[in-house]
Amino acid sequence: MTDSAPLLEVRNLRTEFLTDAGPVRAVDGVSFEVEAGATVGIVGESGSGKSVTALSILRLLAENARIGDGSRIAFRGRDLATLDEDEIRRLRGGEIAMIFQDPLTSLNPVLRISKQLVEGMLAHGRQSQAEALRHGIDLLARMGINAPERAVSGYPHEFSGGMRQRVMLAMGFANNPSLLIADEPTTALDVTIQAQILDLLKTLNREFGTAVLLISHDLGVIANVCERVLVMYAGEVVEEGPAEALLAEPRHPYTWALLNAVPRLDQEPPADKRLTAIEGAPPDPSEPPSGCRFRPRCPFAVERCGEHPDLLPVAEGRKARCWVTQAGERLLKPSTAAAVSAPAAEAGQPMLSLRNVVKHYPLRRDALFSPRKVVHAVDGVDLDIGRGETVGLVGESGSGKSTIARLITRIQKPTAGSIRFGDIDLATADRSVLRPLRRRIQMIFQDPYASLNPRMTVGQILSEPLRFHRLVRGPEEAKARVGELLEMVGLSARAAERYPHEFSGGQRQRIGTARALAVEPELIIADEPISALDVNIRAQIINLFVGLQQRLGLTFLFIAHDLAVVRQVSDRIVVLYLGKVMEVATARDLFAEPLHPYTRSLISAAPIPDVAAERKREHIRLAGEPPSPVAPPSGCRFRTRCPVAQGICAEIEPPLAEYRPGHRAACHFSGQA
Amino acid sequence: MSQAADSAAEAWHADRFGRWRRRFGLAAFGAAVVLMWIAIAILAPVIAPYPFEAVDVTKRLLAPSAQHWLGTDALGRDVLSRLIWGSRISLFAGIVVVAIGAALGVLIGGVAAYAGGRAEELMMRATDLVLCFPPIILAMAIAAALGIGVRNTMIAMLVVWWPKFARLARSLVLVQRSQEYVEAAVVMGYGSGRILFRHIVPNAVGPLVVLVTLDVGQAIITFAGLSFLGLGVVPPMPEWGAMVSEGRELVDQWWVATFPGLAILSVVVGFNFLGDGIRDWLDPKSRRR
Amino acid sequence: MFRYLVMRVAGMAVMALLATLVVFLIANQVPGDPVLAQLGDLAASDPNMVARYRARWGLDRPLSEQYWIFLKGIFNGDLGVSISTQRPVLDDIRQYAPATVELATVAFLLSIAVGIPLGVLAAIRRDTWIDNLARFISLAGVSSPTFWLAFIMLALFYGGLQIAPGPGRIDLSVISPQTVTGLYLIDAAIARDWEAWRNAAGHLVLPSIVLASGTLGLITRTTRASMLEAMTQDYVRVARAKGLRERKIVIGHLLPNALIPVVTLGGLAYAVLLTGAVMTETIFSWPGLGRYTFRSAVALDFPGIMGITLVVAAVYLVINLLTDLSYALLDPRVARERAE
Amino acid sequence: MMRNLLLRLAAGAAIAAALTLPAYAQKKTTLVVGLDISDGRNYDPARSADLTPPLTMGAVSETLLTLATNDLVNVKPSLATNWTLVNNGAAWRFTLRPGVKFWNGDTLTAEDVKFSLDRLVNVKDQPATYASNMGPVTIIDPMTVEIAMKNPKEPLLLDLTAPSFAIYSAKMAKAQGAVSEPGADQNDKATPWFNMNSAGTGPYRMVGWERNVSVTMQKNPNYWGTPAEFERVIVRHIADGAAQLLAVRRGDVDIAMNLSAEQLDSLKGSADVSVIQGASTDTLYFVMTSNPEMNAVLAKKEARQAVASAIDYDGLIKGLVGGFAERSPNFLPNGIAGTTAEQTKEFGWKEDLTKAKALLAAAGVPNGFEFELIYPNAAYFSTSYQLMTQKIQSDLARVGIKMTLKPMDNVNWRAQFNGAKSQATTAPWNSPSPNPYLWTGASVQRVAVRMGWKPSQEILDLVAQGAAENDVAKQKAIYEKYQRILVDNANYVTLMQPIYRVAVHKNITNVKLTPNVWKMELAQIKPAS
Repeated sequence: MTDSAPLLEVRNLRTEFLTDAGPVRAVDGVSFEVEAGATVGIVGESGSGKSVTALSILRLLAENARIGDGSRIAFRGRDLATLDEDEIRRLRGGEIAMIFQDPLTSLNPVLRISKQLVEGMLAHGRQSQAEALRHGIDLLARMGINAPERAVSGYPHEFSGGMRQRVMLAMGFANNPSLLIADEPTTALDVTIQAQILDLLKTLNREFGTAVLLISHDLGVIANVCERVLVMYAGEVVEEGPAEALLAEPRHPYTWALLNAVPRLDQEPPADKRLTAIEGAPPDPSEPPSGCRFRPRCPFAVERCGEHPDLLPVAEGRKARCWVTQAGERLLKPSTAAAVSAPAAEAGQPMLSLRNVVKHYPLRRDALFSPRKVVHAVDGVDLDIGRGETVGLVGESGSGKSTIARLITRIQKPTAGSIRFGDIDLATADRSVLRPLRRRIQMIFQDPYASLNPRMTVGQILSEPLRFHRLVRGPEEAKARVGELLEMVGLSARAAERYPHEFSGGQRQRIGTARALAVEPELIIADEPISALDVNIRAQIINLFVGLQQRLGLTFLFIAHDLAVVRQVSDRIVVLYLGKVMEVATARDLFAEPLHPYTRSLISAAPIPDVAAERKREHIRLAGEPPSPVAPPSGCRFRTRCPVAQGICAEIEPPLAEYRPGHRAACHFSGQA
Repeated sequence: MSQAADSAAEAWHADRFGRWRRRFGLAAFGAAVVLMWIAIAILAPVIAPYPFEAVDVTKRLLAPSAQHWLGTDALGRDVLSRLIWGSRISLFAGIVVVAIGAALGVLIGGVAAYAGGRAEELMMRATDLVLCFPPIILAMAIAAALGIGVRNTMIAMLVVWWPKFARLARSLVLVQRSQEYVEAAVVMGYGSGRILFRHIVPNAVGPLVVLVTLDVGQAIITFAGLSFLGLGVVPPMPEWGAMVSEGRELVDQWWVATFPGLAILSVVVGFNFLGDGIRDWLDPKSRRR
Repeated sequence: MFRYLVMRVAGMAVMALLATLVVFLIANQVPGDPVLAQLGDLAASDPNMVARYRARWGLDRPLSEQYWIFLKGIFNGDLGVSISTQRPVLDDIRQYAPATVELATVAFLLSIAVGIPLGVLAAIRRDTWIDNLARFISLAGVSSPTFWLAFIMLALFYGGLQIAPGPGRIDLSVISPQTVTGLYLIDAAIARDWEAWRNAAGHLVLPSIVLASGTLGLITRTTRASMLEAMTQDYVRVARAKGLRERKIVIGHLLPNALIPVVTLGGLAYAVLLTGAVMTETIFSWPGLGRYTFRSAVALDFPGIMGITLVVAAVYLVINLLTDLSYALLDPRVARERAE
Repeated sequence: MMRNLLLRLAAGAAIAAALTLPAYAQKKTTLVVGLDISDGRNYDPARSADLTPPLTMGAVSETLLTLATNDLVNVKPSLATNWTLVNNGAAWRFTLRPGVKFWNGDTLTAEDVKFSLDRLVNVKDQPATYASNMGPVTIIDPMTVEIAMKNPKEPLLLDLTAPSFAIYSAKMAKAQGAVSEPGADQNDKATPWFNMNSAGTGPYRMVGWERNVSVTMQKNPNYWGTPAEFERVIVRHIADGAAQLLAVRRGDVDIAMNLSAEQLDSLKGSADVSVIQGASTDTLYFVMTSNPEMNAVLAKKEARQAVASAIDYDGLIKGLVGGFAERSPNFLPNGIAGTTAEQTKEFGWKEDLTKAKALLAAAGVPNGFEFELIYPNAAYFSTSYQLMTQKIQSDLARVGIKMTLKPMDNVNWRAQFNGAKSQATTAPWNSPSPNPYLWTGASVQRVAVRMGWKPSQEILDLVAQGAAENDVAKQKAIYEKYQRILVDNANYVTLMQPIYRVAVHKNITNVKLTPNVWKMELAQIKPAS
């Protein structure tokens, strides 16, 4: 081991999976280094090979995976690829720790925290049981867990996601590793919690000197934490460089596309609301295209791209796998239409109007006489949607946003309140009244894999509503209409004969959209329609929605947890917290001057893929986690986490007051944070 | 590509048949056994060497020989012929009981789960009630009350059988009901019947098919068991369980009880392999990536 | 938690009573007459004798009253007197239950002791010979008709190879140990009569294997499936990333999770073993409840059948409850849900 | 191969050493009988009506009169040494054997006799029906009792040989709550004690019964006759014939009583175990209805006769029970009141298909007809009703008679048969004592009702005459006439009268079967020297 050698040096890593369809090469010749104490990020879409790369280092791959000969994973000079099982085991959790995406499933549900915390230390044999436990408690405290002595005797289900990820981090740091591999550590968390965990990661890196290898699909997260970045596409590193420079000026078209496909909180969305999306999807890893693997989707492709490029320096400390930039060309920013003021959707009567809508779910009684507990999912929400308008509904998990979607579509019946659609109150309408309205209100669902009936062909899925609502006469007309619909959402009419499972997530979301459009609705509720999709596909779907809305004059209620996305598509935005509306404003006003402390912290918590901008930005960090909707706090719901809360907040619930036309907020101290 | 990875990949390729065989070989074997028995049952009049009821006490309890491949029973009847004819009853009873039980269970359980509330509660309690009894005893009591015979025994089995399917159907429907495609159907305004039978049931059918297939085997065993205890069939109709019962005390004449038992075993193994195979095939988790 | 238990017990007690009602009604539908079954030909044709018998067993009263008498009896801890054995049903059950409990328990332990390790091994060594062996054993177990398997085992190991003792609980030449619990293994141990113990244990081998065959298969399959399920969970990878040995991962992480469904199944399996031993008991001349039930059913012995039904329902009740409790012990999530 | 498993088993007992126990080495002091005793519900002479308790009851207590092993007509002295008709033939006076002691040493007196017989009547349980002709019992002096008859024209003496008429110690019984006065059906509490003990004068005394496990007897040291040869007798419950076979081969039991014909056949050539046989008075008869509402064709005599002519009796006996059965001409079995197998050959039904076809034509159904036969799902003798009825079914099919089978459990079967709701069935008959009236009376009364048969005055008279006739030869002639009429009517067709066989280990000798209800002379068995 020499001081000059990097802590981790990966050379020509190839990892393949043996499948029935033949071997699939998930990682194909990846090389990089991690210096001691450094922070390195790997970014890419799903299937790019980033997670497999991370897992290959500790050889935690599935049984049917093989690391190819010639791959070298040198850690402090030892090649991990050739260590025997016992030696690599000693490194795991010792010198190299790893944490994973989903803290909910990463902890064993039936074992106490103490056991899970301590076993890693005991396995490396440096501490006695008692010492290990003490050390574990210290670590939990260090990771920001209150009352760690009590926490260790708990079970994982007693902790929230963010807390569990802190526990995971404590486990990772148990043996003072010199390298922490974090595989999408915040993807499953809400944005305010994500900010907390990223801060913690940075602090740990700084204070312990532990190198961090951060895997993420989110450029913002990477920008927030990492000094150096690798961009992966189709199993290869396509670009590598310092984070700041790379994000400011990408030298690979794929990086360029990634950056531009993401709406940015620090920039006004263009007037046409469209994002720069590249067409197509990543290649099938079992049959990578010849030449540059990005070529089929690359807007900058030239003739030479038919040859496979190498990863070569393009600037000081930067490498790219691109003939174009290696030749010194620059990748220009896409031209964007100048920001224009929000379209006036002032028109008098709103199309849909929710007043004091409440939804409580009773929990199962524990015993015959015990009081029924109630989840206050939606607790008195007012909401108006004007004709032709796109309203964004934003909030973290548990805010009640999906429930509102299901109340409007009457998948569920509200406990109280009214939902006026024209002259009819949807909240109390019975089945016969609802049936003709069904056609006019449609919904697009979150999970493209669950929202299409797997036993029906796409044609059946689309023609069933047509026939049911008697919108077509006879099968011929239905078939023609299905073809039209498919083309409208950017699919070929031939797709009608195939089954949903033959399509990718993005394509399925298009099919789901086509189904909603089939009955020619006036209002479409889109419940997190893009959250399950990759960055580029998101951009495609957003563009599809925007295009459809403009073409068909649809009214949209767009539900998402991602502020930037909501801002991109919405005219007005409603911010929800624990079943209550916190703030309502036009998209522009909300970002220009957020009134509610929650809105402000949401905005500040979302990471921006721009290191310089990120550095300059205000950072409000919310403490703790959202309370349980079973027992919401008295007074203002947000007060338990609010940086400006005072005595009054616990006693009096702030009304949703109008501060200027169309801008309302529910806070005693609006705009004062 | 390196040498070792190459050879590993090649080996993987070369063993494609091996993998198919490991995964589906047993299922194929099971299907073959089941089909064989179905063929035997259908062709019984053609392939049985003797009439199943041909009593000849001068030829009783003959050991297997060229004339009687599986020997003769206590009334001198050809065991092979009775075995062949017996396949009709066993297969018929097993398949029909399970088919009707499944249909009934799906109807009751599906509707109860979809309707929820009181209907569901009522159904669950009814199944609880049936599950309170030892199945064999309940079936015996009912069969005794109705009288001996294939139909009555099948009715008794149905009474014992449906709760299992009702509960399964209920849980499957509950799983499907919360799926987004069902919500989409609700939003489309489809009626409950359409949603339940056009959307939910087809998707819940997979696990049901597995259970149905595995259960045919169990139903055949149960029917044979009831026959063994003296319910089931009216003589001289041959039935495997009854044949085992007839041969049970004949320790020296092992062939009388052994072959019908092997017949039951083989057909049940067949159905089990088949069901397991279907399960593996339907369950993506048991497939390799 | 306590409330929950009380609720459960009360609910299931009602269920058990309802079950006796159902049985009572079914049994009364049968065209036979229990009195005629008990009386000889001469006595049966003497109307006085028949009337006396009816009166003695309360069969001359209306159905509702008969059932009411039965219910009243239950609350006094009296299940009535069996028509066919002419003894209190409770005494009969007390006499026959230990044999069944002993057999079922041994069979249950056997299926657990073999099934769980086999299932675990099969899951860890997937697609190897041991997986195939486990598959074979479980399928063969589930697929063999008990009555036939019992016959074959007896013929082969007792008759043919002579390595196993014959039917019954103990050799004819061995004096059975003094009854304390009625379980020969325990009674013999108490009496320090090791000869009787060995003998009784020997007699348990074949019937418990036969009885366990079905549940063994089920437990093996379930263990294997839930192990495979657990192996795909993220926490396994986490444990591996912590540097734990595979053995520790299997025992410390996989098993506690994989065993949860097995416990549910195990409880059910034990209940099935306790109540489903009719065939095995018949062929092995095992003086247990299964045979008693069978005979009561055949003889239309209403008090006997209803007593058994009640006991069986109670067994289900208790085992279900125990299963739930152990479930709660194994799975802290459940414990909390219930306790809150 | 599993062929002849059991034969090899006998030779290879040593292999099983680990789990078996050495056979008795010393001179045998315990006799072990293997028997299915699951039917036994009690061992109280006044209550027991089951099949197996008489074996025990016959060894632990005695009756006033008894029967020799093979003579079912002439009674022999037992506790009574002398008996004469008194009171114009309305009562029997018995002189008791002097010096008879109960096992506890008390001497037998007339009081014990009265107590025992009164209790039998007043407990009003099933055995009371056997005493239907027994009137009041009067003590004349300590060694003399008089038993009146309710109907002097009907016999009594043969009844007194049944184990239900056992004489036991009034003192011992009373101490256990026994009551002999009227009201005993409510007040008597002695049955539980009788289930575990005996109070008789027999060569053994009962010391325990564990239900479905065993009955244990001990030698009675005070026995008045030849003392018993064993210290202990254990009747071991073994339900399974196969298990009994193995046990007797190993010498674990000395006698195996429930072996099937096939199992007994496997003992041929065994050096250790021999098979002995004994006649019985049990019969199995085939019954057909005369009630046209049940079956219009069967109600015709010719049709019933056609059925009777189409049955292959020899095949049934040779094929299904290994030839170990005889056949009586009709309801009365061979051995009772002079009935013999020769009579069967002379005028009983024989297989004759030509005759059957002719009879069918005479009945107006030349192409045959259909009827339903019910039977209990149970074993009979060494075979089962199921096998026998299937055999008969195939026999009848030869002449075009289609007999459909309707199996049911025993309880249903009894209800159907006794309730006269069957077209045809097979039914067993056995009797608590060899009193011929127990057959003849039943045949024209309650069994006739079940078959919808109205007996002619002629046959009713014959039955009454036979019962009153004390001359053996005359009685025989009367009963022959009676049987001929029954044969012609063809309501009853005797199928077989089993010859029982048991396997006896060479450890013991002098095992004798008897056609009496107690089946075996337990007290006479001796250890082999």
